[in-house]
Amino acid sequence: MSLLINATILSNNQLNNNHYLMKFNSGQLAAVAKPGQFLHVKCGGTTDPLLRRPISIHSVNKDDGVVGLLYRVAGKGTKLLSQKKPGEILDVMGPLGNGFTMPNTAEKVAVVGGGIGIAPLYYLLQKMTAENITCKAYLGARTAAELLVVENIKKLGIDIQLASDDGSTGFHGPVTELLKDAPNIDRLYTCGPLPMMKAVAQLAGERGIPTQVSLEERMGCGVGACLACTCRVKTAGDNQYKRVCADGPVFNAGEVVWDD
Amino acid sequence: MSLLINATILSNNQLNNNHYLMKFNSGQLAAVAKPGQFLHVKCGGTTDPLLRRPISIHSVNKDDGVVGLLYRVAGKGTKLLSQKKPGEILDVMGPLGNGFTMPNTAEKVAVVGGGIGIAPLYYLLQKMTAENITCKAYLGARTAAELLVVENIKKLGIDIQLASDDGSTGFHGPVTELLKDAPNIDRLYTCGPLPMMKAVAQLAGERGIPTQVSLEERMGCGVGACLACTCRVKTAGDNQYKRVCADGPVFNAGEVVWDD
Amino acid sequence: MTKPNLAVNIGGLQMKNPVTTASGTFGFGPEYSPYIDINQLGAVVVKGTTLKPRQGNPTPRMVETPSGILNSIGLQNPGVEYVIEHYLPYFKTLQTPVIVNISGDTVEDYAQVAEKLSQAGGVAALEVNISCPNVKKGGMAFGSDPAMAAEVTAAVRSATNLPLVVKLSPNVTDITKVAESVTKAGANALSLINTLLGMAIDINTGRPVLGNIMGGLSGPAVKPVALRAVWQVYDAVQLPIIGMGGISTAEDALEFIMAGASAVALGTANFINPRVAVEVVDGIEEYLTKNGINDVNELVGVAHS
Amino acid sequence: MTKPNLAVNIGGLQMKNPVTTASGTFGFGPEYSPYIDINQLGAVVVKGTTLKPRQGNPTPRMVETPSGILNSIGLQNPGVEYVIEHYLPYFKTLQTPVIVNISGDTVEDYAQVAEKLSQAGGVAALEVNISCPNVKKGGMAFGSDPAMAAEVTAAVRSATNLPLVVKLSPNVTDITKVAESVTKAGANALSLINTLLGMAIDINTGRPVLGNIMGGLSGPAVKPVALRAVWQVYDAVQLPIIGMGGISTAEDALEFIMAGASAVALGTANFINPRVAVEVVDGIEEYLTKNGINDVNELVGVAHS
Ligand SMILES: Cc1cc2nc3c(=O)[nH]c(=O)nc-3n(C[C@H](O)[C@H](O)[C@H](O)COP(=O)(O)OP(=O)(O)OC[C@H]3O[C@@H](n4cnc5c(N)ncnc54)[C@H](O)[C@@H]3O)c2cc1C
Ligand SMILES: Cc1cc2nc3c(=O)[nH]c(=O)nc-3n(C[C@H](O)[C@H](O)[C@H](O)COP(=O)(O)OP(=O)(O)OC[C@H]3O[C@@H](n4cnc5c(N)ncnc54)[C@H](O)[C@@H]3O)c2cc1C
Ligand SMILES: Cc1cc2nc3c(=O)[nH]c(=O)nc-3n(C[C@H](O)[C@H](O)[C@H](O)COP(=O)(O)O)c2cc1C
Ligand SMILES: Cc1cc2nc3c(=O)[nH]c(=O)nc-3n(C[C@H](O)[C@H](O)[C@H](O)COP(=O)(O)O)c2cc1C
Ligand code: FES
Ligand code: FES
Repeated sequence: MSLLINATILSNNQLNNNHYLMKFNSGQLAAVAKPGQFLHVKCGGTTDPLLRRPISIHSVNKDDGVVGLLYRVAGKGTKLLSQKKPGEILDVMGPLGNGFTMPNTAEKVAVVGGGIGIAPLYYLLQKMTAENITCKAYLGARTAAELLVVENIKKLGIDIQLASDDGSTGFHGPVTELLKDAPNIDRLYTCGPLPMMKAVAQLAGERGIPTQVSLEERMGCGVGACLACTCRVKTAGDNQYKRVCADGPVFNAGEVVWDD
Repeated sequence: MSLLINATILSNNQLNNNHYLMKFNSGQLAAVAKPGQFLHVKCGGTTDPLLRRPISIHSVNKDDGVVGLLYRVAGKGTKLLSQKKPGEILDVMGPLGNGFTMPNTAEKVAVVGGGIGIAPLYYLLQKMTAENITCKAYLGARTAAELLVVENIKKLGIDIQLASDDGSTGFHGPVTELLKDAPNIDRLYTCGPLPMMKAVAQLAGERGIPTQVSLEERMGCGVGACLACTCRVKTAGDNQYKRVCADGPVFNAGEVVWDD
Repeated sequence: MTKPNLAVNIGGLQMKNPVTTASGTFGFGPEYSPYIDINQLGAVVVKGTTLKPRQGNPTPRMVETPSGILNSIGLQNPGVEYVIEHYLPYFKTLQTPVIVNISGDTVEDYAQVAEKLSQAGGVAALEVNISCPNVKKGGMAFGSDPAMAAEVTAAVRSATNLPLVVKLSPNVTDITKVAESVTKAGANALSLINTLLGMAIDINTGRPVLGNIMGGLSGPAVKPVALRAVWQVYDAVQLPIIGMGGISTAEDALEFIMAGASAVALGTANFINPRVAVEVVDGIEEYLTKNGINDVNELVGVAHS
Repeated sequence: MTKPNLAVNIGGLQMKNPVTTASGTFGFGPEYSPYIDINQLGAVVVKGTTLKPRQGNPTPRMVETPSGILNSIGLQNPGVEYVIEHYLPYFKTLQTPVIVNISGDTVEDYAQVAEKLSQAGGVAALEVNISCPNVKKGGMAFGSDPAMAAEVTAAVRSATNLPLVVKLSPNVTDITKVAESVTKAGANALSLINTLLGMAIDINTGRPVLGNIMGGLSGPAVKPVALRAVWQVYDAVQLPIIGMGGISTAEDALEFIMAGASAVALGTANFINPRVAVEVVDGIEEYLTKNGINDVNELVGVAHS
């Protein structure tokens, strides 16, 4: 089910320099959204910027009907989003895309998030915790300040390993290094910069761990109609273009053609 | 002298359905602005709407360095203007245009304002009051609620005659009717809908009263460079196009070619 | 007052109202059906279809520009056989006519696609895309030359009895020449405009943003150009016009109708508001009612008088 | 690090930096001098000048569109004699070269204006406007036909020794054809683009908004089309290009330079930010410094490689 909703913003808090956490009210969305799905968000009120912006569903509180978005101010769309105030209306389409395939309850899961890539993974962690699935979080960022919502993840009771490019916290280097020695992983989920996801996919491939990645592409419609957001995936014969919005954004790591 | 200023908004109050009074801080502007001049105001932060919007200087308090704008929400530019909050920055160019020629102190002056046309006349009244010039105000609007800033004008000690198209207050009919019987007018200033100004100009012509009108045209640059805002004025030979922004917006009523 | 008439006839295709979708922006229909009741539209125009499946162009395929977008999809589509097999059954369930947009590398391609679709049934009309800026062969190359445009039109004309809408490119010196030429060659209606050829450069990489270098500009930015094209073509030929290019409100649609369009199509605007097409239908009806106009056809071209 | 070189040479005209103004948007210079130090610009291009004074078109002459404006000024100007008498003395006080944009109803008109301006002195170069969409005779009619464009260029070429910039129209099927044709006819540089032909309708009156019905579209909306035109012309001819059309930031300017423009002009953007031209100069310098590029000329056309 997909909705077009005018939701009321509850809060829109600046987390650091350029990251924000927005919460809004929508019982309908909260009821149906799956981890890994995204919303197509109208950031402005005029024709510039023109398009909606895809933002992952970051958190869901079903009881209160509250949905959270974690976002980085990247350009003019997200800039306008960051200026919205509680009480104002947010025009969103969604939930869109396929979302992550949930693990079996017995599986040992790890999520690997890079920078803003933690956005969709948090909701996945929420869901897995609720279902008593064992999971660990490997989180990387350029610097300590950009490791987002770490406290919130801790509150879920998740075991966290941190890494930073500048060594300001945790392991000094790419988060994927931490993963190398990690034992007992039955299933992986990752979202972050392309090189990071590629490294995770390779590692997972070597170890035969079923892994899902969440991809990004510039989007038009968000619903599969315009064919703007395609990525290449391996198929029986030729590699084929698939739509990130409708066939993804979550893909099995093995399908993705990384060298595109 | 012309300025490009980032001024801080002090207040932006809704007067009725679609009229607002904004005050902002600019000692520099307050020091040089003349009645009848206007500002070219940036209403939005994106390329839509693209152009600045011309808004008359409505009031000036030199001592505090406060400038006021009285405006009607007409479309998307003024709509964005109305959403600005105290503390935010207003990007204005000005003062632009020629302004009203001030009367001699001995002259008996009347201003005739229609609807939002009172905007520039109020500053003229402020200035004339300060110079102890005797003046009356004839104000018309469609309905009582659209007669703007009447209380403020009263506070200046000005004698006011009101008219409304629907008879909800004052004279029931066009404000120009009131003018017909008005004795002892040495000089007239008018701003409002074109038919009203035309009627005032005709009446003034018949009675030989020197009259200035403030015209409107769609503007581009506001500084006389683009030739978008021309109006036709009578000249020795042919009628000629003059620029409302740079040669006006105030013209002598006798010059204006009304039937354009 | 009775309800105003909204029905229009586009070269033999009867539409219950003058609002349709622009090809390539509405998929094959099902993509938007969670958001909008497609049956409330006058017609639905589906994605450009070719003889063989097409992979389309390398990514990125879309970039936003001020009040517009550039796209270089490159006619990715599953090919006419697939469309017939997988989408025709769906088209037949709709209570609104489906127009299939067709394209080809060669004149024969166009004719074959047209023939296959007509024989399959369930398609109400064909829109011949001789104006796609995103393919190397065919597309705009056909649409920018009056003689070649006529050749394609004539070939498709012989291959089908369906109403034929020919879609014109704005990337020409004089759009009326192409309009006249395809009119003579047997078009029943014209649609305009396709996208304007444009590009964007990423100053961080120093390279064009789009994988295909150039793309087609659409959205509100192009509205003035599209409206001008409709105005000119209305003066030049007698055929009904489907106007498009930057329409995102009923007011925009009314501008096109007054300029001479008998129907309008919503393209890029669907991406921002997936219900926009139905809102435009409602807005047009409201305008007619408010202004005491009994029939939308009375408005067509009034701005010329 | 030493300051990067910003100086460029546009067909014989030496500019201290690659930023100038677009004709018709900057008056004759004095209009904007309260806001900007004109001497900081690489050159200033003034309003289109004709042999006789012109009244221009009926009002309204401008209307805003999404991220753009339509104008139908119609080359209102006081005529070449007046310009020589009243503005040349001012031009001579400037420390930056002045380029006069010239226009005419006939080929002879162009030649005469060019001759008068060259003889008067104080003008650094001429920009030949064969692309104005707002006049009935001359203007775009010349610019949309390669042969006529060459004729005008050749006539002006014989009338002056000043560097000759020919300004091209985007309202053509293939802008490279016109570019090649005027190159052969003696142009020293090309400027592009002039405005796109467009229109707007007022649905309350049911009539075109502009007094002259159609107008020229400019501003950010047209940037993708302008950039594409520069890209194409850079590939087709060897002449230096002054790029324009929707530039409003240094980033925009850099896109044009990377597409192949040796200089850029600010037009509509002046209306929104009267200091924009100088800000663009500063922004280009900053970009060069940040990226360790010593000379702006190194960036010209890099996106092609
Ligand atoms: C499925 C999906 C889920 C997402 N979830 C989140 C999220 O939860 N939180 C979050 O912060 N962001 C998320 N993003 C990214 C987010 O959509 C973009 O950051 C946003 O659209 C940028 O918009 P803007 O107007 O702020 O920046 P723009 O002004 O549009 O762009 C800023 C810069 O980024 C470049 N750019 C824009 N889009 C892309 C792209 N797709 N690929 C490469 N370059 C690009 C532009 O060219 C420009 O240089 C997601 C993206 C996708 C596809
Ligand atoms: C010198 C001058 C001084 C002004 N002073 C004031 C003032 O003090 N207070 C005030 O409220 N307004 C004033 N105006 C008018 C004000 O500039 C316009 O109302 C404003 O620009 C509208 O912008 P918008 O974006 O809100 O509406 P838009 O969306 O631009 O326009 C709304 C509607 O009005 C039409 N329109 C816009 N401009 C014009 C025009 N010039 N002529 C005819 N139709 C037009 C549009 O086509 C549209 O239908 C002044 C105008 C001038 C020229
Ligand atoms: C993503 C996208 C894909 C398109 N694909 C096609 C197509 O397959 N066939 C076609 O004739 N036009 C295609 N077009 C052009 C549109 O149908 C329409 O003519 C153009 O976008 C202008 O309308 P708009 O401004 O309302 O979008 C496409 C446009 C876009 C934006
Ligand atoms: C109000 C206005 C007047 C113009 N007058 C002229 C002119 O006299 N001669 C000319 O060659 N171009 C003229 N142009 C076109 C501009 O010089 C420029 O080519 C065009 O506006 C695109 O640049 P921009 O988008 O930066 O404005 C005019 C443009 C505008 C907006
Ligand atoms: S964004 Fe349109 S198909 Fe994915
Ligand atoms: S607005 Fe440009 S000359 Fe008046």
